[in-house]
Amino acid sequence: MEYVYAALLLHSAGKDVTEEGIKNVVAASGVAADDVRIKALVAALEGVDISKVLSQAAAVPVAAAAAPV
Amino acid sequence: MEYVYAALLLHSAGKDVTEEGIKNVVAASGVAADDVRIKALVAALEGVDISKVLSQAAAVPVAAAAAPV
Amino acid sequence: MEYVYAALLLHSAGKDVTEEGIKNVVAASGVAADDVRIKALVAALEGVDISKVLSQAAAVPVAAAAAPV
Amino acid sequence: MEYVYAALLLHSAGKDVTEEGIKNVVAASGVAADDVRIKALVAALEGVDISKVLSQAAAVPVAAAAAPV
Amino acid sequence: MEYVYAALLLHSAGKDVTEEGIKNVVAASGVAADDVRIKALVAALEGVDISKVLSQAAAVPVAAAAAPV
Amino acid sequence: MEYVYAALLLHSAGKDVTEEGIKNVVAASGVAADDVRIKALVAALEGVDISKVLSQAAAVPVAAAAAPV
Amino acid sequence: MAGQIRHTTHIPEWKVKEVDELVDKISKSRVVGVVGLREIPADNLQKMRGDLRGNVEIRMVRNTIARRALEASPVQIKPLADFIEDQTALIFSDLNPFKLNSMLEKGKQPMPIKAGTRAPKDIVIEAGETSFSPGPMVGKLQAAGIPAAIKGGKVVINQKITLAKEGEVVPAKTAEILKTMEIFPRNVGLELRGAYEGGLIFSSKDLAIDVEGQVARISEASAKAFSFAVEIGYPTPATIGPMLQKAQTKARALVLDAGMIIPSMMEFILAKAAANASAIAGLASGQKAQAAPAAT
Repeated sequence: MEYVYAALLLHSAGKDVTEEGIKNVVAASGVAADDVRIKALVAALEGVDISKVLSQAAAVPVAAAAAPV
Repeated sequence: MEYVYAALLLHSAGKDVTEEGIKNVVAASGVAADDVRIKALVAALEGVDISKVLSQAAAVPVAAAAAPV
Repeated sequence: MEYVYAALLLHSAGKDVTEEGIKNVVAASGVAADDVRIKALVAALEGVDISKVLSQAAAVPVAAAAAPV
Repeated sequence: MEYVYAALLLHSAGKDVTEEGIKNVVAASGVAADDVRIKALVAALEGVDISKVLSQAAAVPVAAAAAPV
Repeated sequence: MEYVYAALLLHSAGKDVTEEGIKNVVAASGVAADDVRIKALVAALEGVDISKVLSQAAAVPVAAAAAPV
Repeated sequence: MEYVYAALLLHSAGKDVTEEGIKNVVAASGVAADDVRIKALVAALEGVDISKVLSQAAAVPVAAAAAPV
Repeated sequence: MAGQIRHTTHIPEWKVKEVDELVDKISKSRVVGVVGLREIPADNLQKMRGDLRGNVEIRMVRNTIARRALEASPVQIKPLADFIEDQTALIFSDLNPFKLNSMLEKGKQPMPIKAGTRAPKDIVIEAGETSFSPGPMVGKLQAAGIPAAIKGGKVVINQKITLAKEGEVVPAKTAEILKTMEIFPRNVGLELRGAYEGGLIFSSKDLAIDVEGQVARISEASAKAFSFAVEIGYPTPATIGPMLQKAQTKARALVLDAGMIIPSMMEFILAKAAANASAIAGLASGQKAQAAPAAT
């Protein structure tokens, strides 16, 4: 999930989720960034409204998470 | 959430979640890292088994995510 | 479950789930495809709307997944 | 999801989940296999204990699925 | 459980659950059928709507299954 | 499900679950036994520890069965 | 064996005739049963005979005669003689033994329990209002260990209490108060101890129809068979749906666990990453005590 976290970090920091951005962030963690995975991620995120997905995800788990306690 | 994503990125990449690590990752995204918040996060995660917390959190979103589809 | 995965691969690839299709896919994985099991699977799938079945599964786990945590 | 199902088919058939294996299986379904996606998928699976992930995922849906039948 | 499975087999095959039916099915498995138990089973099932019982049994596990995980 | 019930009847009666056994039991119920379905079932049972799978399956229905009564 | 010894002794003519008649009756009946008559009030027995007429015939004969008749009958019926002891009668019916038994059960009459006898089942007093008016009754109830009080001009039992567990000896005080409260824990009537039908001997244990138990077993067996079929991957119209769903769930779990980049799964993947982040954020914001980290 490194790449996904990197993408969310960028999004959360108000930056565009670009190949370069992800690469920099992942590399900063000390692992070698895999270009293929980064390309695949950026391509897959094209057209995805990250803010919307996150807000929907946030809404549901609150309720769902209540039960497990 | 930048700091949390940075911590998860490190954890996911198999690295220790340290102040320095988080700082590097956040900085790589292009935003200025706030030392106090990083310290607070690392302090809070001290002694926490992140993998375990995530595996418990995991059950929910798989399902939760189903709705928006 | 090989045969079921093969059926879902075909479905996911937008292909019809036929005996021949399953046979080809399973064989490509390097195991001998068992005609009888393929026939039984395709027979059971007759009249089944796979997309609908899969979308129903998505809805359920929301609740189900909550308890086990 | 074609690639994931291909990976699961290989795993379920007791084969190693390799780029070549996935490529063959996906191709057998009649769609052109995309090398980049396959590479990304295999990279993501590195270090993942597939059997473990699957066994943890298994418990819920079997039963959950009962109702719609 | 032989007798119960025999009754379910008959029901599933669209046959009436009779003493003779159960006896034949159990005997075909190669074990001696105990007439008293068969009679007791048939007497208890008299007036029971097996289809209804089964549809209720199917519906419940959705929730029930969550626990064992 | 006739064939499954027949297989479980045989197992419950302490007999080996063979094609012939299933065929005999299903036939005794008064329906024509379908070889393809029998063969597919026996193939699916290969290498399966029936008692073990049943005991795992047991957790669900025991609870589930309580409700309909 | 006892019967054989008797054969050597002189048997009065009337007895021989009675035995012969019974043997004939036994041979012509679909079901022959042995019933216990202990403690049945005479009026109840009369009523039962009336209710059962047409379906069931009760023959009250001496045990020695009944035994002799059974022993002179075909070999499969003979074991019924083992059920003859104490106050018994033979009954004959065309109903199957299960129906006969439930008919006799229905004819039973609730009776007070006697001091010093064992409770046939748990004797439970439910909480709630009683029909007693305030007075010495409250004290009597309390003395018997029943938490009674006066509320709103009525004698009320405050909480449910078990006065005697099944099999426990019921003391005189308890028996007395149960009688006063008109709680009759015993069912007294014709007790079908054993029955013969079509070559089979049924004991009272065989005859108690356990509808709930059998229905539960059917449910359990079908649910088990269903889970089993899904688990082994045997496709039938009933199992194929769950099998597909199970495969899909596994595939999704793998995608999420490995963080695979699958275009159709991006929303799931982002949602999972976000949920993971909220779990960690929850911990970080000092909510460790709450086990549901995602909830914040």
